[in-house]
Amino acid sequence: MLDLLWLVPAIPFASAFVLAVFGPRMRSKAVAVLGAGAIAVPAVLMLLIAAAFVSAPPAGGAYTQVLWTWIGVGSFRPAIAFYLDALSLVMVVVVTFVSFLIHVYSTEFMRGDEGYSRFFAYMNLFVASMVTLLLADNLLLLYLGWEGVGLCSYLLIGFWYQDPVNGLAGRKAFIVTRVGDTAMAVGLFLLFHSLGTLRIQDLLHTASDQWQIGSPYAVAAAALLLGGAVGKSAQLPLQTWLPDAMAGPTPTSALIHAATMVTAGVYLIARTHGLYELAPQVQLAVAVTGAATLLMAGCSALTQNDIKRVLAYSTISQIGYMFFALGVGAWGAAIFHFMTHAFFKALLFLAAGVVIEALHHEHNIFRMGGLRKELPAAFWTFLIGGCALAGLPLITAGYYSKDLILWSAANSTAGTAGLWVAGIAGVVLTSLYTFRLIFVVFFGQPATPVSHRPGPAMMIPAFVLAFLSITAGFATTPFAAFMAKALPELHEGGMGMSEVINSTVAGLAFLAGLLVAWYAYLSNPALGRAAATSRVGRVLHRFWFSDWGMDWFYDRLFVWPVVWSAKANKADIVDSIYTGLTRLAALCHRYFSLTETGRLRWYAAWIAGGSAFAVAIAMFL
Amino acid sequence: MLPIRESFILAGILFTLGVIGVLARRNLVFILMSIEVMLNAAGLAFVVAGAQWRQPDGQVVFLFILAMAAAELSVGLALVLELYRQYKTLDTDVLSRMRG
Amino acid sequence: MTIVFYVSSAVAIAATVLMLTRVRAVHALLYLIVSLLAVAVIFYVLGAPFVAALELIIYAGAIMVLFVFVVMLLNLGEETVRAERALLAPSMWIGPSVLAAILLAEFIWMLARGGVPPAQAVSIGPVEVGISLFGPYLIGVELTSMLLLGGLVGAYHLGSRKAPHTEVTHATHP
Amino acid sequence: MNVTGSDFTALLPLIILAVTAIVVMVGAAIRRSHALSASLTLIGLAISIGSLWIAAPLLPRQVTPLLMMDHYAVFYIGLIAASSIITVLLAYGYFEKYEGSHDELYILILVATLGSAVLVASSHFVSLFLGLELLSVSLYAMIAYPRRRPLPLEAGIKYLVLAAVSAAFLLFGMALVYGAFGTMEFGEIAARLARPDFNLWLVLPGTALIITGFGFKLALAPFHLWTPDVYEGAPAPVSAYIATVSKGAMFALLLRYFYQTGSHELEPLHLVFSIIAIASMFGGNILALLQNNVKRILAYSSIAHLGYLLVAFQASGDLAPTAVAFYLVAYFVTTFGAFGVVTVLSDGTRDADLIEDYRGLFWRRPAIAAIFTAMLFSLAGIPVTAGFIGKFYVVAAGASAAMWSLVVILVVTSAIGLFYYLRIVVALYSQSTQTPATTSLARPGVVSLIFLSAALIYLGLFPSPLLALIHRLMPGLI
Amino acid sequence: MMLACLILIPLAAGVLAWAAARWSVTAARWIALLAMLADFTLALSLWISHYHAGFATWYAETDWAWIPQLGIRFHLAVDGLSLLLLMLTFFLGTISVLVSWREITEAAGFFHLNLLWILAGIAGVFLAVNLFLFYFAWELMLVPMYFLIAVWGHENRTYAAVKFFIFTQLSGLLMLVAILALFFLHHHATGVYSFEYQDLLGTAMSPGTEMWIMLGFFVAFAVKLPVVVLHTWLPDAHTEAPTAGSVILAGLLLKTGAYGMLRFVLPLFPHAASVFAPIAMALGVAGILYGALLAFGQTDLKRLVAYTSVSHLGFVLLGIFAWNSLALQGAVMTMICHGISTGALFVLVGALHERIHTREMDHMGGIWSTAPRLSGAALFFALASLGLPGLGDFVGEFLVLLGAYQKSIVLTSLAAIGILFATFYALRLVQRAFQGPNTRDWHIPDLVPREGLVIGLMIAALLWLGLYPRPILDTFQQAAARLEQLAPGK
Repeated sequence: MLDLLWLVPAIPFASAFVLAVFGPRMRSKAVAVLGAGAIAVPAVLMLLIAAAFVSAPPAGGAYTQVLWTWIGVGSFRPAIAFYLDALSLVMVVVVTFVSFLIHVYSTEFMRGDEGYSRFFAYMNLFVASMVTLLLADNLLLLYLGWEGVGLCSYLLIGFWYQDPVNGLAGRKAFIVTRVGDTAMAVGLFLLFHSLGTLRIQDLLHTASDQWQIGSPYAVAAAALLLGGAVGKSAQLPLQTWLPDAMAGPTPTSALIHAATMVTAGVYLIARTHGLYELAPQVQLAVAVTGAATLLMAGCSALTQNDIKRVLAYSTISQIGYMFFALGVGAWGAAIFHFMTHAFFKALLFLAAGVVIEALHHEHNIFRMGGLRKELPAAFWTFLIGGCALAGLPLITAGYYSKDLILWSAANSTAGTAGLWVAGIAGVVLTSLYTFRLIFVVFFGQPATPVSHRPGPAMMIPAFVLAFLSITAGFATTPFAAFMAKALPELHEGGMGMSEVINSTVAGLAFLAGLLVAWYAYLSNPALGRAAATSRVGRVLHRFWFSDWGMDWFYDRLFVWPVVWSAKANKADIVDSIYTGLTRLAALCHRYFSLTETGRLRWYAAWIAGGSAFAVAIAMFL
Repeated sequence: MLPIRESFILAGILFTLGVIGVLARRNLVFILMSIEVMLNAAGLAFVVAGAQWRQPDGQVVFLFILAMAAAELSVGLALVLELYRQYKTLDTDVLSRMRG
Repeated sequence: MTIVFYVSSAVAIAATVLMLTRVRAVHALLYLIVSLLAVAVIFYVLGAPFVAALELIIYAGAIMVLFVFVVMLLNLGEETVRAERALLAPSMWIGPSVLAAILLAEFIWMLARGGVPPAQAVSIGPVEVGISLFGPYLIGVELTSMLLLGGLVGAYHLGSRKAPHTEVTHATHP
Repeated sequence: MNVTGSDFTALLPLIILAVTAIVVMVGAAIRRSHALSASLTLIGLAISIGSLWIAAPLLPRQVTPLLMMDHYAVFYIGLIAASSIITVLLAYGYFEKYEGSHDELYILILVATLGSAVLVASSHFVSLFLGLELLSVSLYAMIAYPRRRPLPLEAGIKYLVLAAVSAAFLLFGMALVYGAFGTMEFGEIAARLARPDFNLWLVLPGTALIITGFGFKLALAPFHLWTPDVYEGAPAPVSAYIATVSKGAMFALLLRYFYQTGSHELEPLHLVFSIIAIASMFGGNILALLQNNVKRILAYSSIAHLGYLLVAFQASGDLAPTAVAFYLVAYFVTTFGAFGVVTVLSDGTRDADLIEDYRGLFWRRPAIAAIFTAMLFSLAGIPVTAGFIGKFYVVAAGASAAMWSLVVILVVTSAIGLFYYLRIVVALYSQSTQTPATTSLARPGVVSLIFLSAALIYLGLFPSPLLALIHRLMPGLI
Repeated sequence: MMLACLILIPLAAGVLAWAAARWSVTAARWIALLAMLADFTLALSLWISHYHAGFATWYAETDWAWIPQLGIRFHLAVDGLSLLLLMLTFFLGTISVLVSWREITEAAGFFHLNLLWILAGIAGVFLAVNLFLFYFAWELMLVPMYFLIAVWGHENRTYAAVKFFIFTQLSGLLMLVAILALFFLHHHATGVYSFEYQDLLGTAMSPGTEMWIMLGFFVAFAVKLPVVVLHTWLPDAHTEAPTAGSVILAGLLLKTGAYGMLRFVLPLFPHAASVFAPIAMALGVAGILYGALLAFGQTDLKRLVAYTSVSHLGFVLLGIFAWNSLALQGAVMTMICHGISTGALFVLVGALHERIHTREMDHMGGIWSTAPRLSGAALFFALASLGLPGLGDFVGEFLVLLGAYQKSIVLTSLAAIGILFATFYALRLVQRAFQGPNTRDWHIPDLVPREGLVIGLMIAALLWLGLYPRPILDTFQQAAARLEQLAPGK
């Protein structure tokens, strides 16, 4: 069974190719079948493979499939090879499965769009790239997938290309993530140069053999990879692209910008955890980045009007949790949160998509309201997703995963009290903005009439995800056990906080957020408005609304200078050297030509003068 | 004793006078006369050099210069006539239609 | 002998200067002839009587007469003289004179440094010249005849009035 | 000193040239016919070339102190006579459209050719001087040949006055050198120069004055000002003749004089030559840059080309004479080709000498345009043309003598030079509204153009036969 | 003999096409196409037949006497490097014939003559192992290229053609001087006149001399490559040339510069080159960044693509002078892939220009909605250009950087930023030209089958090179190893 692994990326790749080339001539039904089917098969296949993997674990807990040597120069011989262990298995299963659901959703959501086949081509290419990323046996192949998903993200954000805003958002996403990728590429060079391989497992072994803990090489390598991870996972300071990425079709947001691609950074760090263990400083930085991001994004989420932007910031914030977990050494917890987040965030987006579609592509939450009754299915699914996101204690998957992270922060040797407090504050914020969203959208008075109701293709995936958003949390223990095969366990230590206290505090934090939201947006909406319009509130609101002014800052620091200098130098300043030379030559020509007066005496004078000159040189030199 | 050096100097003076004539005068006839002066000075120099080495060769060359001056002058004077025929002047500065 | 040399040198130079500065071509020609005569004397002094005679006969006699013919043929009137005089502004002379002075200075410098020794006076007469001319320089003589042929043909063609008068085309010039 | 039969045979090529001149003159006296005169001239030139093979076995032979008939001379006499044939062919078509008698022209060409032949064979100041004058005097009349037109007259007068002035400088210089050495034979001069007791203070200025004379004929800067005016004013075939035969013969003589006497080894003269070469390369190319008259462009480019040759001349190694010889052949072919195009396109009223005349020629007369392009590329030294091998050899000669600064200047200036060749080429291929030409061109001119372009390509692709010939003939020089 | 055929076939076919065009233009096109296919097949068969034997030494030599007086021989030979570039030459040659099928109507016979002669000249450059012959071919390819631009180019063609010609000629002449200097040095040392590459290898010379001669070669190749500061002919020439001309310029002519560096600069002057390497690498990085920045600023589509070449070839320069197997292999990979990807972009821009008669991006927008295949293909090649893994360019650039990292971390990091810059211009190109609203209301036909074939071939080639570049790398491997051996300090 395992040797069919290569089909998992290959089928979506092939279908993407077929859809890109022949899609425009295919009927939309065929496109839908091919598009979704090409994901269904790998999803099923992956489940079978997972079953095989669990029932008969391969030697060493990992299975490697080498297809061919990709590049072969001297000792640099990265292969097109797949590596399946517990980590990648979980990731791939989740990705293919969630993708499948979203594809099914998309078949209805995107129906009638002129780029129907193009959409599926991109989506399938995305799945293929994502799977490649996850299964890659070496960092170069990982990089291929990494860039591939970045590309698909770009393509899908700018999917409705006729609006230049979408194109801009897509470019921004691609470029900002590529900033991180550049760091990552340099990290790859460093790793190959120092360790002589890019095979991840060899790399980790060699690194731990060759490098001391805290060795500058390890620090540099880990930091550079972190750069890549930060970019792709929209963490500080490269998070600015993700909110804009919401310009893409909603299924895209669900799949790429919430459930899967953005967690690639988490995966990368988990995959190369050995490096981070060698570089505790960087690991701390990961934790701090995560903590800072989750707080900042939480604040920003609080101020957004666009339903998708709220969710986008919440994604940033939740990935912040995952980083946070990675940073404190709770590798398994991070992946667990990835999984639950994939379910509930995809769910939220799908439900949001239903809402948006129902309201004529209205994105502003303040023009929604009262949808609880109009769109009950959407409401309930959204509510489940929201609760999972906010961490409704005991029931939801989100609660379990987040609780685990918080507990790890408190009980890890790498954790600190400050981090834990930040994590708890994050829970309050999450709960606050989530319920703000839910209350504003689904409660209160209807503002916009509902025009379109979702069909089964859109709702069934949502139900499935809703189901998973609740039940996935109960798998905490077996999941942790399974993860332990691939990732190191938590180094327990630190504050030694008991589980009960931690869970209680987290639950209280959730409640606090819920109550504030209820009070400010449902029971006493004037208060929320007053807080937002007070002087401090206004400043903060604007500040948070604009993502802490990061875009403003980047525009001035990087974008404008580059654009300005490119525009100013359009004609290429270097060329003026040569035009100058030609001018000089022309000028010389003009002056020299003045000697050709046509006058006999003048010509004779030159002969006489020339000979006087020649004689002078001959005699005196 | 023959004043060889002095004769060379005389040839030089006459030669440079001829140069002045060519450069300063615009009348083609005067220019041709000045050229004759230059050629004559060159011939003088040859004769002087011949005398210095007590050889007849200098004088032979003078003879050839003489012949050459004649041939050149005959063509030159034909051109003088044509110039005058076309332009009604001997001023060589009219001959500057080609330049640049 | 030395005195004769210096006097005739002075005459030659003076006559040449006067020739250069004349307005009327005929006057200039006469001065030129005087200059040539003076040079003939110097040839004699230098022991070249044959050449001295040729200078008189051919240069002063034949070639200058050619000049006179042409000048007479042109029949330049008073107006030309006036125009010529106008051209002879003193400033005209500055440039050429400076240039010529440089050349002359170089010659004199060269001869002064070069230290050409005075030579014994030996007269080389027509016989030696003739032997030389028709000995080693025989081919030169032949070539001279071709030279004169060329001059003749050229002068004939250029001077001939028989050629049909083609329209003087004033080609446009940029 | 007696002239023996063998001497006579050795001189046969020259004698035939002289006799042909007289025959043509006599022929013209009997019957004035353009075709007859031209044919007689062609036959005479052909026989003269043929007689080179008769003369060759006797060589090298010093015929009186004046002439040195050796393989070097034979090579250049052949080249000169062949060039004269081309000139006659071009001139025939050119003057056919032109009123007036044409017989004198052929006599003049023959005399000039004789003069050039004497130049390349001369080993004595007197023959040098007489050859030069034979050439010059004929050229005065050839330039001003269409004397009723203002431009040829202007050019003729300019050339006459300036040539006479420079000849006076040359003579004065020769007198000084003669004064210093007491001999006018090149061989003797070399012998005296080898001894330390000569009068350097006469030799150096004297040689400098001789360089003036040479420089004028070769149109090297700063003695170059006459060139464009004369090229422009003279009839196109005559311009071609001046550009090639007159300069080629003079350069061959320059090489022989300086190499044989060793005067170029004198350090100050080296500097003089370097300055002249640099000034010519820069001046020529810069002056041509934005020029609109094709004949003037060719004139300026010839200044530059002689500058290049001077670089090879100064290299003076084994390669230099080969380089010069090959370059001259290539240059002859090319220049005749270029002027040939101008000639065949000229009508009876004016020469086709403005770039405008060539605009869109490719679309009207593709073959002529292609030939012209080839010639221009050869001048620019682009491969497949003879000019490329020529330039290669010149640069090689410079490099072999490690004259890097001169070589680099050569390279840089020739790149500048590309610009004006390309200006013409651009004009040739630019779109033009004019309809394709229907009138036919003068056949002799076209034939010679075809021959020249064939030679151009052949020499560009297979230079080794010519190089082998040059190698066989040249050892006589040094 | 076989190698001579590679040159002679296009030469002869060129003349034939010219003659044929008098009665049928289509015949001329077919002759050109068949000649290119024949050459491509020949080169391919050479490659396949020697693939298993490896490419350790020269083989399939043609060696005829030419100008014996100076030791000049008509000597052709191939090794792995030249064979790769030859295949690229004939591949792109075929494509340029195809893309000219409709574009060139005026003087089509003469056009094909020029086209084929350029390719013959380029083949000569890649084959020659006699320095004189190399120079001969080097110069020879310029003339028809000049005509291609000057006669069939766009509005400003004269300026561009002349500029191109003068730049390349001047630098070429400097190389000639250097060749001759080397030639005479060799003669002094051995007494033998020879322009043979093998003979001149290892000519003893003082460090100063070596540096000067090396610089002479370097300048010529640097202009072609183009190295920044000497690059300004390129945008003009590429922009004004007809499509086939742009394809050949970007795809092949630039590669001759890189080839020259690999074939001559490094092996002939190892010491000087190693002293010079840091400067050259810095120039490469400067080119990467500066070219990308300029490309970003352009509004003329062709000009934009032209400047990307400056950027990409910066990688090649960086790779060559990083001088280890990785970087060298990367440089060669980049050369080949850039040839295809940029060539394809020019094909597409040309196709677009044919349809809408403008290259100005401000006049475009929304092309996607009317010509999705064309736009999709443009997107594909833009992605190749920005170094998307899985496509050929990525392999090359990654290897270059990987190799360069071992020489200079700082330069490599800067160059990596260059890849980021590539994103700017590539996406801008796609965005401005093909996406956005179709404000001008373009309605244009999509790619016709002929164009589709061309583009399809190029896409396939890039994917192949991106996913399975081993054959290319293996072919060059031994040559790269030899070059690496030469690197001082090894």
